[in-house]
Amino acid sequence: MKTSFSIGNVEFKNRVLVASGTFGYGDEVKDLVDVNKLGGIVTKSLSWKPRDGNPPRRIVETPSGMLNSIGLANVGVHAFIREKLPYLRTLKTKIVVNIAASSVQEYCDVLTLLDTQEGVDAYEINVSCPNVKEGGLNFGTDCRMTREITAQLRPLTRKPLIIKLTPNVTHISEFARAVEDAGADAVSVINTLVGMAVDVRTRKPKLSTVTGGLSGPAIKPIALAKVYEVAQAVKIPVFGIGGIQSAEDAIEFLLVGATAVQVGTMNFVDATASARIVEEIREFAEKENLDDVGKLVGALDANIKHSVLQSWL
Amino acid sequence: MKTSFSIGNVEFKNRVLVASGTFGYGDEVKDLVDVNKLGGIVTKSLSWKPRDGNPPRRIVETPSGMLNSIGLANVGVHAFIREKLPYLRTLKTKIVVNIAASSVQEYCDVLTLLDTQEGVDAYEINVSCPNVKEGGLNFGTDCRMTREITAQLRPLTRKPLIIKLTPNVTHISEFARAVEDAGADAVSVINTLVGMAVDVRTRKPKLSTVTGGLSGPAIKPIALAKVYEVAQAVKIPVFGIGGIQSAEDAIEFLLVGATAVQVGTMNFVDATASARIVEEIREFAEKENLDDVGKLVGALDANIKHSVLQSWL
Amino acid sequence: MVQQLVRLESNQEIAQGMFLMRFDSRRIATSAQPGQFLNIRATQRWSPLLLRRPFSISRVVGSSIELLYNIVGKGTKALSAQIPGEEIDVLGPLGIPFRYDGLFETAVLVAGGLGIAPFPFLTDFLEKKKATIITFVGSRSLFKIDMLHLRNVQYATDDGSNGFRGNVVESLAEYLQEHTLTAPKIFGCGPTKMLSSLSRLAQAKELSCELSLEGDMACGIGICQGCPVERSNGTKKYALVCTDGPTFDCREIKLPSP
Amino acid sequence: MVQQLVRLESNQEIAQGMFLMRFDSRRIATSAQPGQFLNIRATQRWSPLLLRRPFSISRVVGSSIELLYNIVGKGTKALSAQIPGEEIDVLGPLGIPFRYDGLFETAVLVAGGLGIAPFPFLTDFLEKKKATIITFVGSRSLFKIDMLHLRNVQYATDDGSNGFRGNVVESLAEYLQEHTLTAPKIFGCGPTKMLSSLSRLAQAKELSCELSLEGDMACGIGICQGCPVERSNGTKKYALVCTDGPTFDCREIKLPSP
Ligand SMILES: Cc1cc2nc3c(=O)[nH]c(=O)nc-3n(C[C@H](O)[C@H](O)[C@H](O)COP(=O)(O)OP(=O)(O)OC[C@H]3O[C@@H](n4cnc5c(N)ncnc54)[C@H](O)[C@@H]3O)c2cc1C
Ligand SMILES: Cc1cc2nc3c(=O)[nH]c(=O)nc-3n(C[C@H](O)[C@H](O)[C@H](O)COP(=O)(O)OP(=O)(O)OC[C@H]3O[C@@H](n4cnc5c(N)ncnc54)[C@H](O)[C@@H]3O)c2cc1C
Ligand SMILES: Cc1cc2nc3c(=O)[nH]c(=O)nc-3n(C[C@H](O)[C@H](O)[C@H](O)COP(=O)(O)O)c2cc1C
Ligand SMILES: Cc1cc2nc3c(=O)[nH]c(=O)nc-3n(C[C@H](O)[C@H](O)[C@H](O)COP(=O)(O)O)c2cc1C
Ligand code: FES
Ligand code: FES
Repeated sequence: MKTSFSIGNVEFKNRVLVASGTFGYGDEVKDLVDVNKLGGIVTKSLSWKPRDGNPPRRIVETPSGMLNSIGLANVGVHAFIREKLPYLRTLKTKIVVNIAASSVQEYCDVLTLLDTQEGVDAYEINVSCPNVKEGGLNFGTDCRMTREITAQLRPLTRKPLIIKLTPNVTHISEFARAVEDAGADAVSVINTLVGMAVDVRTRKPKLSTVTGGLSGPAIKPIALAKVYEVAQAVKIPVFGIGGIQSAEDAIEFLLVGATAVQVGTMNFVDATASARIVEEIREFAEKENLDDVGKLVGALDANIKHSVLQSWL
Repeated sequence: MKTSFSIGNVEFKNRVLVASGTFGYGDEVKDLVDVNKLGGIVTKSLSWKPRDGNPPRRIVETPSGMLNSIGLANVGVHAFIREKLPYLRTLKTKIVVNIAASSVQEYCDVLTLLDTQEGVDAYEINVSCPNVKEGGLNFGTDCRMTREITAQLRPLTRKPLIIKLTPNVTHISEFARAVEDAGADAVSVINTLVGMAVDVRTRKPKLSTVTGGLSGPAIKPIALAKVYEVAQAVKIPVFGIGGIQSAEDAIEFLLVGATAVQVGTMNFVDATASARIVEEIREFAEKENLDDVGKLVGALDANIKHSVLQSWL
Repeated sequence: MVQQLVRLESNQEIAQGMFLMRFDSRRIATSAQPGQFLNIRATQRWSPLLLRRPFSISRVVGSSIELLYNIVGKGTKALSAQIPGEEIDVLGPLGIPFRYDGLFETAVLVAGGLGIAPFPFLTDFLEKKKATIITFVGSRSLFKIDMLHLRNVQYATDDGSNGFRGNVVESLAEYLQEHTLTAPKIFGCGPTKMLSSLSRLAQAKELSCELSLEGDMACGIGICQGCPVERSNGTKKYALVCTDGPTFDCREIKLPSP
Repeated sequence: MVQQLVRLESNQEIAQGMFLMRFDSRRIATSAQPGQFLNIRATQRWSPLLLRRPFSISRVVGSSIELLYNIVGKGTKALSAQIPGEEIDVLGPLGIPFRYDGLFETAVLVAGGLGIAPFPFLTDFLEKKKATIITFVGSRSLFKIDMLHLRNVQYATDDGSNGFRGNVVESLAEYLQEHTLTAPKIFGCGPTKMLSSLSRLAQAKELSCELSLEGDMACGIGICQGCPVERSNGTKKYALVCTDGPTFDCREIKLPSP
């Protein structure tokens, strides 16, 4: 059974990675799970300087989901290289370093520094960040800026450049096409959806930042539709992300066109889930008499003529 | 305790309505619940001709939510006037007729015909419909078209004109501002989110139309954030909709700025829920020593300076 | 139609994966008719699940209601975990019952798998009407349903381990070749595929036949439009399984061909 | 740290809304230290709920673990419905235990409400170390905790129905006025408001004081960054309750003022 896939000349041993911000830097869970079973680890977003993150409260549970407002708390790229990378380097799985920044220059600086380091296999760019120059407006909801970031980063590395798109836009496929055009090697779809929750007794928002990012099983149907839309629109690989709890969930993403998936929130509930999903996808493919898990990718049997009806919900 | 509110010269007895497509035409549930307890009934979307709706499968349950692809199956405006309106007219609650169409002309025709009828208190315009002229693209994701529909309908009636916005856009507040500007009396926020689900064994989409609309508790955090965004942007009243299961949920919507709420999917689970929510909101307001439920509207105690952080999820 | 919380009297696995649930509800017991269904939530175990699940009324005994169900997914799993004394939330009786027009003398009940669910109730009713009853039950393999209130059962199993080897519609077809029934009417319940071939058999033989359909439901009471089945004719393309059915004359509806 | 399914031995309401849960886990029992916690899911009842919930290890008896909890929301409600024989999913032991530096002779345990949870385990430990123990317990009204393994309990109730009338920190303050303790160290656990005033009292009196904090947690193991508490000094603004705590020296952290 072939389980691996490649992006550029980086070969991932299987199609299940863990999503940024949901697996720390890989060392926290090593007692619980053999992280070498994973297709890859996407690190927490790194910025140039360490970030404290937002004041509490940062986490709210919602029906089948959670809101978070971590504020990209991270150790910063220098401490990452000093303290985290040495351990990550010892692992037999691919390390995708996720980058977050508040200016195009900062994205470039972080990537350039990382590119001098051994042990970084690929980059994932988080564009759901405030553009400080434009008064904090989100880079990721501006197609021109998203393309610009990609275009600026592209020449700085020969390693795979993955752009992680936000779902909080009307036509996510426009963004995917723009970054494909600007030289991205892959896209990750989706980051969290903007949401909020209110404490009716205190009349205050439950999160210190009023709104936060919704993740977990609740968003899976939305994520699947976004991945399907993107996979139809671009030729580059798509990482499917959003609410994956089981191998069945992961396979849904593969079928609609994801080349691989990332498991996020579920890691908090059960850090062993991702490794189990790796195994169960292989078993599923065996039962279906496939010789390559990749044969599931894009294998959706959809009757396209119905797609116009989608608007008549 | 004052529970009522008005839009134009239409007074709703309380702030809890039932959402379009989730309560039929009011007659199906009369054995279970006293519909006169409700603030209002929004009818299923009506088009000029009857619509058969989409082929099965139309319903899929998802974690804390459901996908639907009904296809706006409805009896058509003529049969509505003949068969449904006479019963609705006997009710002591407000009747908001929801209109769906595939051209601006059709919206105008349906509204013009309804406006000759007694028993229609207000209109809610569903813009999540395919624009047949533009190849089935959704009216509601095009700000210019959404404004155009509003502007064309405005002069045709003196009754309240409520535009129901789709959440599947980047900045919903732009749409709210556009329709306010074009003369809408209120907006309803939100309609369903685009989502999908796949049967991994057959490899087919579970819904006949591939994608459908996600509703239910899963979407409540998203709906709240959209309502909050809209309520900050416009002066006209906002109907808050999305995943309301309890009085507490409804009050969250009021606090973020909804003038009233609509209960949707929960009616399928428990047709008595909406009337109970009416009662429980009153009890909550009493406990808080308010003399008017309206004092909850927009009473969120939010620290605005944090809002810039929202992008740093 | 009522919506009420009822307390379970029993909820037992009576055969492989098949459960019989019983609770008391005088209001449902006095108004229910064979072929109708209830829309149910297992309040103490359900919460991840949003929607109710529809189940045929399997039998009414005094003021007790019995349901018969298989574990097929999360809802039925949750239902099976509910223990006596716990509550479930019940809405019903719903839907159009099997029609009794007095024009038939032999009732031919045809069940695929859990399609037997509504037949104990129908059997009680037909016995009172003094109809002759013959019941065809199909299943994948050996299947013990002695404790169910059925009459004159003819088994069919895919593997031949019990009765006829083959599916239940083939078993009925063979029976009809070999026997002449007086004024028969067929009542069918089971998977859509099986109903579809039963419908073709009945129409080929010009036998009166009513089917009880399944469908994905959100509300069960006609407000969501979630449960369409294609009509054979008329101006409206679809009927609703929940309020126009679940029972239909087989000529009224167009099932997807198997 | 282990993640395992354990079968409940008991799960009983021992006082108004307060439950004591017990299960067997040699692996946790042999490695746990007072002040540590477990992150738990009630597998058979949890499904609507996504995240685990953190609970202090209340006592270790042989290879059995005891937890003490109040019903405050959906998770604790689901936990309370879990019956002996059913499984729960347990992750732990987690967090930094209470520090025992051997520098104190009198341990002053101060609990607000369910803040007593970690103290039976701590009491067992301190008794082995031959420390003198005095336990201050505050609650809204009369509150019977005789069955819990605590020593030398001084009650405070808001309504004066049991012991001191007022909150537990006021009760401690009065006690400290009237008594002189030899080499005391305070261990506090309870609502943030109470810990905040306890912290101010300890710092005013220059008493060594450790607090066990609560916080909204997603993972419990330092990967989500969901559980910050403000540090008093140093370059990093926040500590994580789950991995830097839940126990902190009261001078290390800045609690929101009450
Ligand atoms: C009018 C009516 C009467 C019924 N009576 C009975 C009965 O007496 N006993 C009984 O065991 N079952 C009966 N059913 C079917 C029963 O409703 C489903 O088995 C149940 O809803 C499955 O719920 P679940 O959560 O366990 O499965 P889910 O997790 O919802 O689904 C599991 C699998 O079952 C399929 N499925 C789900 N719902 C249905 C459905 N309604 N029909 C066919 N396949 C479905 C899904 O596609 C999926 O493959 C009836 C259905 C209807 C419409
Ligand atoms: C390290 C640690 C140890 C704990 N030990 C115990 C213990 O031994 N016994 C015990 O009963 N409880 C303990 N708690 C608190 C316990 O985790 C919460 O009561 C529980 O998570 C509530 O879950 P729920 O689903 O019932 O409530 P939810 O439905 O999640 O919340 C209900 C209400 O409780 C509040 N709440 C939720 N979680 C917390 C929390 N972590 N802290 C404070 N308020 C909260 C919410 O804001 C809400 O108002 C501990 C918490 C931590 C962090
Ligand atoms: C607590 C938390 C922290 C996250 N941090 C990051 C981050 O630093 N960078 C990033 O690109 N995505 C981050 N994400 C988003 C996830 O990587 C993922 O895209 C999203 O949660 C959807 O997947 P899920 O539903 O499986 O969690 C975070 C998500 C959560 C829940
Ligand atoms: C089955 C179903 C049918 C619906 N039909 C309509 C409709 O005809 N017109 C409309 O404007 N909205 C329709 N809606 C959307 C609801 O009115 C509501 O906006 C949405 O479901 C979100 O609210 P909820 O989460 O409370 O269900 C429908 C929703 C569902 C679930
Ligand atoms: S189930 Fe809702 S209309 Fe039939
Ligand atoms: S709970 Fe996840 S970091 Fe503390």
